[in-house]
Amino acid sequence: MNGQELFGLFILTSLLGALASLSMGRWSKACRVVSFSFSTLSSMLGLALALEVLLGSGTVVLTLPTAVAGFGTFSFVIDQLSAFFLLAISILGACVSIYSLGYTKEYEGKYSLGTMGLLFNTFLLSLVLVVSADNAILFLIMWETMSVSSYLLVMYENRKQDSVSSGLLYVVMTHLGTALITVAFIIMWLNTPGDHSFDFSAFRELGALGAMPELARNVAFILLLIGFGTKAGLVPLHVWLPQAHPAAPSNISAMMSGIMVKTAVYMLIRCYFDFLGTWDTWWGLLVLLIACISALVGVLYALMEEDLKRALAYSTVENIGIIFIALGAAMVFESYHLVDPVANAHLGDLAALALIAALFHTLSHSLFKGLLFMGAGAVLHATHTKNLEELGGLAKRMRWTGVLFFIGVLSISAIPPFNGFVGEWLMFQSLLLTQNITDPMVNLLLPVAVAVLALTGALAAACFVRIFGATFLARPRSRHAAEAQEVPRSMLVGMGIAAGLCVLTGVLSILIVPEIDKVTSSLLGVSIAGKLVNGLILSPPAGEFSSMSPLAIGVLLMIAIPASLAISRFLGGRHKVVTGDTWDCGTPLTSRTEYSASGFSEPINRIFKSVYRPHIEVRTEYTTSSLIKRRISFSRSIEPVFERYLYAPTIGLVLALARRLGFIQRGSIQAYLAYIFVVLLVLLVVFR
Amino acid sequence: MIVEVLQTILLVAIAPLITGIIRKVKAYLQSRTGPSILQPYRDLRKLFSKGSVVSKDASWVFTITPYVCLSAIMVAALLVPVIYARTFGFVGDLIVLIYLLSMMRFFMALAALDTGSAFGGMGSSREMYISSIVEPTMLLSIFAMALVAGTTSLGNIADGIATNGWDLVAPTLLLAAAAFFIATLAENARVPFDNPATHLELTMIHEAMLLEYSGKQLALMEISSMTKLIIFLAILSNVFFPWGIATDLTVLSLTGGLLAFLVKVLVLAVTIAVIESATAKMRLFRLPNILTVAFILSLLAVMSFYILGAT
Amino acid sequence: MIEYILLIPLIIAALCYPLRRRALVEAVAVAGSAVTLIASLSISYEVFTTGTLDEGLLYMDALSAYVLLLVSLVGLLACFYSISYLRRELEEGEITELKLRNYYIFFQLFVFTMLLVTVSNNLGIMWIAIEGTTLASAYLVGLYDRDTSIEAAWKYLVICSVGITLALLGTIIVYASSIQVLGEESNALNWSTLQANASALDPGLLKISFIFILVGYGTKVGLSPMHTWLPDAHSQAPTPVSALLSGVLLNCAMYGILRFHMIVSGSSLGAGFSGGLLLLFGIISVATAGAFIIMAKDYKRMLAYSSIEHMGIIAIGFGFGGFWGIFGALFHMLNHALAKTLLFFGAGKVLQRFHTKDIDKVHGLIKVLPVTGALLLGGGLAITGCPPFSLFLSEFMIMVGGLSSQNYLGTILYIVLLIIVFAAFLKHIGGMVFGEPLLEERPSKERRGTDVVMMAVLLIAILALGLYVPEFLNEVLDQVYRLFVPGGGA
Amino acid sequence: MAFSTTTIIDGLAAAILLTTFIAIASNRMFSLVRLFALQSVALGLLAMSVASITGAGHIYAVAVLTIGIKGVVIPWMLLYVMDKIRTTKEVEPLVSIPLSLLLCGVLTAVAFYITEPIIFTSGTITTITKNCLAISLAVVLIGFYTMIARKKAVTQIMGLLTMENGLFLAAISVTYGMPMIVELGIFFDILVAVLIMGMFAFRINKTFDSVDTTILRRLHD
Repeated sequence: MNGQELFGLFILTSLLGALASLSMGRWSKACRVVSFSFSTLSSMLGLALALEVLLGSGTVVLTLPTAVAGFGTFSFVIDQLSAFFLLAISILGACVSIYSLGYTKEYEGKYSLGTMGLLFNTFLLSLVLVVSADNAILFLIMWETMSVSSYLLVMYENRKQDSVSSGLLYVVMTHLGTALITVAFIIMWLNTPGDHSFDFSAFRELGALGAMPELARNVAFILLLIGFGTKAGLVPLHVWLPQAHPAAPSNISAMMSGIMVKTAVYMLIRCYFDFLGTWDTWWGLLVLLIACISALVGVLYALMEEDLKRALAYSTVENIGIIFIALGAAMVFESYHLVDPVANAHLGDLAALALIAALFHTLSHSLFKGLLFMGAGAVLHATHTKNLEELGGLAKRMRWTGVLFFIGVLSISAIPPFNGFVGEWLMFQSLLLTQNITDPMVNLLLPVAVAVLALTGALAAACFVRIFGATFLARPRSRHAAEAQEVPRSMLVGMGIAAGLCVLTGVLSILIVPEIDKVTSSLLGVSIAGKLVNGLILSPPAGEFSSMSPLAIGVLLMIAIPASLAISRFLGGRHKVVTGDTWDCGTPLTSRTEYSASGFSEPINRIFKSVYRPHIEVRTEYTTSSLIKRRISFSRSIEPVFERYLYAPTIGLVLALARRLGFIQRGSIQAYLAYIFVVLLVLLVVFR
Repeated sequence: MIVEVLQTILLVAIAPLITGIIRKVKAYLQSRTGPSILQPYRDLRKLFSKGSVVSKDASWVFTITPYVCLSAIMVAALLVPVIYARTFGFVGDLIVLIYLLSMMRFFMALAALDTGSAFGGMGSSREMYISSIVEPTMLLSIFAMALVAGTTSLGNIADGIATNGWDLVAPTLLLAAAAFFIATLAENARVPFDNPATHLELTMIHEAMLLEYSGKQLALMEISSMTKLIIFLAILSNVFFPWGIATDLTVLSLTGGLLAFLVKVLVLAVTIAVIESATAKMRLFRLPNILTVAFILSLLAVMSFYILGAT
Repeated sequence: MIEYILLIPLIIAALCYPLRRRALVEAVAVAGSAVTLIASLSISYEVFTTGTLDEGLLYMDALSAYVLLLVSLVGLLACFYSISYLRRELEEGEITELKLRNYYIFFQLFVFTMLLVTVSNNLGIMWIAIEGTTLASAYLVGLYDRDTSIEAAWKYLVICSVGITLALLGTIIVYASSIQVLGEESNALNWSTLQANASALDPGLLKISFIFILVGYGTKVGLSPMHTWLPDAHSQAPTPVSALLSGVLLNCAMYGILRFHMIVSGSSLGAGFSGGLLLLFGIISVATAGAFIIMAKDYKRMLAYSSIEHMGIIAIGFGFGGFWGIFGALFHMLNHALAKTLLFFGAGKVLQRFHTKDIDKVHGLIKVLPVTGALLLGGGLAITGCPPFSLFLSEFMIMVGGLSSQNYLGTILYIVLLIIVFAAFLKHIGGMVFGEPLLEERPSKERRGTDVVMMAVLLIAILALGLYVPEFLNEVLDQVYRLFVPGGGA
Repeated sequence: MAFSTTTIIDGLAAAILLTTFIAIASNRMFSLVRLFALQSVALGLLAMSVASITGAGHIYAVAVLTIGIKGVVIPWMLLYVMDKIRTTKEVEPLVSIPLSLLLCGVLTAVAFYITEPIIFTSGTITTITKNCLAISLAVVLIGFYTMIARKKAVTQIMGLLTMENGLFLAAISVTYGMPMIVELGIFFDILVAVLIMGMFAFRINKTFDSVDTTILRRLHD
């Protein structure tokens, strides 16, 4: 089967899946099985398609009839970059589909599973079509199809007021982004040579120096950054993310966080590297700056969050920031490389390295964040709560979920040799090899990015210790958690595949990096695979700078752990392990004496007080005597800075204006006539 | 190859000794006799021969943590130059080292939470809080050296700096070394950040995390901690001040390297002991002040490299 | 030839009058509307293939044919929807049998006047026809014997009559300028003649006349701040009539403005003057409508404001001009007509189920009326310009038109306002479709009659148009566009 | 001859404006109707004068129609409506009469200001009656103003009719009248409009027990 047929088959399967779910909506169980079997199947097809393009060469093209003459050719093209994202989509799509088989069971009888199947299949299809669209308008259509289907999925539990308002915020933000992207595309269209065209092939010609006026280029850059930044969740455009992800069903959160936000990364890479060309250094620096802020803000808020899924969502903001750090670095390097490709050849290599790091982390993040959200879903499924303060002790009750979630936690905390670590390592390398940039200011700014990356990594580790600890360890803090049971097998299988891949892509990154290099070399024209990979070792391109072998680390750890086990057996002989109570200083321990999630993050709250601006309220109720307290209640809330100081005033302004304008429709016909009268007179007098 | 393995074994082997020496010096400064410098070895032997008590609330995380910690620290030890400026560089560089240490801390913090004891939670929380600033400090300060040497492989840094001499490094090195030294104290739970000798419930950090461990498991955790300390000292002495380290494989230079290493580590151990005796533990919430100073120092170290235009 | 199409609704109206049986009246009315549509199709086909049809007072070119088709298409849909809707109203005792018959009669008269607007060549007759639309529909707006319907009808009548009167003054001034050129001939008021001789007309007079026309017909179009009658009339009229008012009446009035716009653009004033005014009022309309959509409490009124918004968008498109602006605006006329019809049909079903127009009292449609709820949500997304619905394409084209004509400020305002409207509209629709229904529970199944099918067809149509615009439609729009290029354009 | 006829025309135009002003000043409903009838008759006479100059036959017909419909039929209908709904005899203006008069004076000036370039500068309009354009616009504006400043439904209808009269004057003055078919259509429309409005005035009276339109404020946002 060739690529084109495969692509066609993929689209067909998805559509069939959508229609089949819709038509079988009456039989919940069958519908559940059918819709997610279809999506699994289509993901597999997508995977095959992606591998065909990635491993082979050339592209797969599928052309549709154009909507309107003048819109160019509506075609889908899967080139290396598209195929890479297709790969990520398909892998996660398959995992989540399998997972959903079990997960959606709880919706039976509550919400329509036909709708879920319809939307899920559509969503999956639109994700793929977004990364393969080869025409600006087609892209916009697919982009919004993706947004709308995900919006409806966020609102799936539609009788909850929470979902409805979160969904609204999400769709409005994403619409705002789309509007800006649209404007950017039109600006680019206006500058395409000859008879303007919306085809991406025409957009590619904008990359030459001077193909676009300076102002238009810069405006397009900014608009694209804001537009796609909204979807990606860059601070301060991230506000929808921590609302929408928790509100959505967990399988959807996994897809949204894992892959949907990455489509913005995809398109920014395409726009900047493929279309516009990163000629200006300040572009990259700006991206870097915003990325640093995003990474820090994301992780800081994740640390304070008491809602498991919301914490994960903030962590997505952080990881998007990390990806954009690499992206920004790549843009900075490439700007020097473009200007003088010969003298700055090594910076071209570095750009490639940074871009590889960005893509690698994109893939890793889609895997582990997908896994974590699926895990959160499993927790939710078993306990019906996602409040960290009500969880705990699940590692014993949900053994496999615990193990799989733990792998996700290790990956996201960049523990070697998991994939999260490999991505960060590549990023550090690319940022550290910058000595040869001639501009001292740039040289000064890059270490700051290194510092941010390091700080973020450390905070993220703290964050995930807290999340895992509060959810899975110690004693259950509520009855729900105490009565939790292991989730159905299909959910475990879905998570298991993702977890396995987290390990494999880390340990075997040596095999993956060359493939990503093919992707980046198709964009930058520089291949560094030969310099990067020697046998088992990843080493950055600049000569003997350093090297690292995740495989070796993995093997060493695999040797060391049994070895230490053996040594401890050997030393001192066998001894009994006794089970007893935790040391309680004489007063029996209950779950209320455990360290709570808020308690855990309290010290960090103190350091970053100026960011969080915490508001603490202690209320004391007394009995008849003012000396004896009946109860003390304590509440801590952190100030939602962006919501309060950026969004609320904007919305408030619009509302106030609207209310002001409301006076014109007061019901008096005399007043209505007077408006016409005044307008007429003014126009006549002005234009007489 | 053999030398690399041997120096790692040496590193691990003398780890308890260094702890013993620090304790002895402290005792001396406090006008006590103090236990023998070999006391840590005896403690470990004793612990190994004892059974363990595991909390009924603990899960598998608690059980595997000692082994994981030890393994991580052992792999980390492979990467550190001790007497010879070559290590298993292909396995990983300084970033791997830092992240291996982070792995160890990660597991310890989780294990501490696992038992449901308030002390464990407290220790875990505080540990992560301190490390959130210490880790970037470590990373940046070694990066400064990496930039100077043009490599992030620890062995190569040592090699490069040892061969090139003072003029190469002066300001960057001093700033970075100062930052790293503060980080060393913080990471290894030394005064003024923590008191390794205390079990006073409200002040302990590191010990609070180990509170529920007993017997063999405790022994493993102790070895890990001691090894961690010596790794830091080794980095301080061989990455920041690598003079004397063997850069080739002759017996003479190896012996010289060994002696230089022992002397440097000894000096550092005594310094730590003196600091611990001379200063008081700081209040928990004043720690960020000094940690931030260290962080800024390390950032300055990296920046000064560019500002001063060294290549 | 053209007059037949006008005769059909008149004959149907006359036929309905003596009929006593309800079913018969309905059958005749629907059949009549269907015949009207078929006739319009055939005659439009002729126009599109041969160019123009000139029959003296009646004249058709592509633009007439396009609007004619819109009128008869939405007319048929609304007529069909009326059957089930009014039967329900009859059951509930809201109207009498007599009123029901009169309803169909006036409905057909209303359609007749709108058809006349599109096919008349003489600007005076066009004026008469537009005034006729007000008179014919005033009865429909005030169909119910409620105080609010009477109030709405009165306001509608008075405000639109005043507007129309001003438009007549504009027409007179154009006539004054044309007889200077053409002499006092009977065709001096024919727009086909005027457009051909536009360059000879006095620009000063044209300016004044266009202001009168814009304010006058603009009242009928619902351009802000002359729009004030619109929300009242739309919310009080029976729902099929609201659909007809929103979907095509406004387009007809817009058609009136466009004829003058074409004449003025052809004169020495160029497209800048009239286009600029259209742009200005378009933006004011979108802004005003946006503000009221934000504050909306009554969903039918909200839909009415949305019509104001979309008329503003169409005006903006023509104001921007250029291929994309005009093409987009024309396409938007069709899209808006379809989407708004869908929404009003849905709103009618909601109204009959919940007996309230209060947005805050309607929740959980998706549970109470699953299909209607889903279609309403789809319509809501469509009307706010979400891809993959066709309104996105037309709004997108207008945006392209704005940027290519270098109206940067206008385009920015246009986009910002669209986003605000999007947010506000979806907030309300979302609140209605989702949530926990507050209904005092009388669980009854959703009636899934032909009206639901019609809504589904409409939604599929706008979805399909959003993905692919058929060749013939493309061709038609292109033909219409070429009329706007001064000198007939090639 | 020409001199005297234009004098007559100007005089009649002035009379029309005058009746409009008197209508503003009057506060009795019946006198309003009578003034309107008077105004329509003056308009018809003016049309006849124009016809006598230009010799256009259809203007005579229009003039007769004006006198017949606007001068007789419509006033009669209005009186009938007023009688039926037994409204109070006062006009009940929203704006006091002196202020209204002042404003209408301003409006007349504005009308002149607006039409001045058309009448004098551009020279495109060559009719002998073009000077009446300013007056006709003034009548339109004042009629419009009446609708804004009066409360009763019937007075609003009369404001609209006054506007129509102004329009008619404009048509006569700048074009010697519209084509016949258009004129007929317009007359028909006006008649139907008045009929329908009258009907609604009845219904308003029935429903609200008043024809005061300021109480029509149920519908608002």
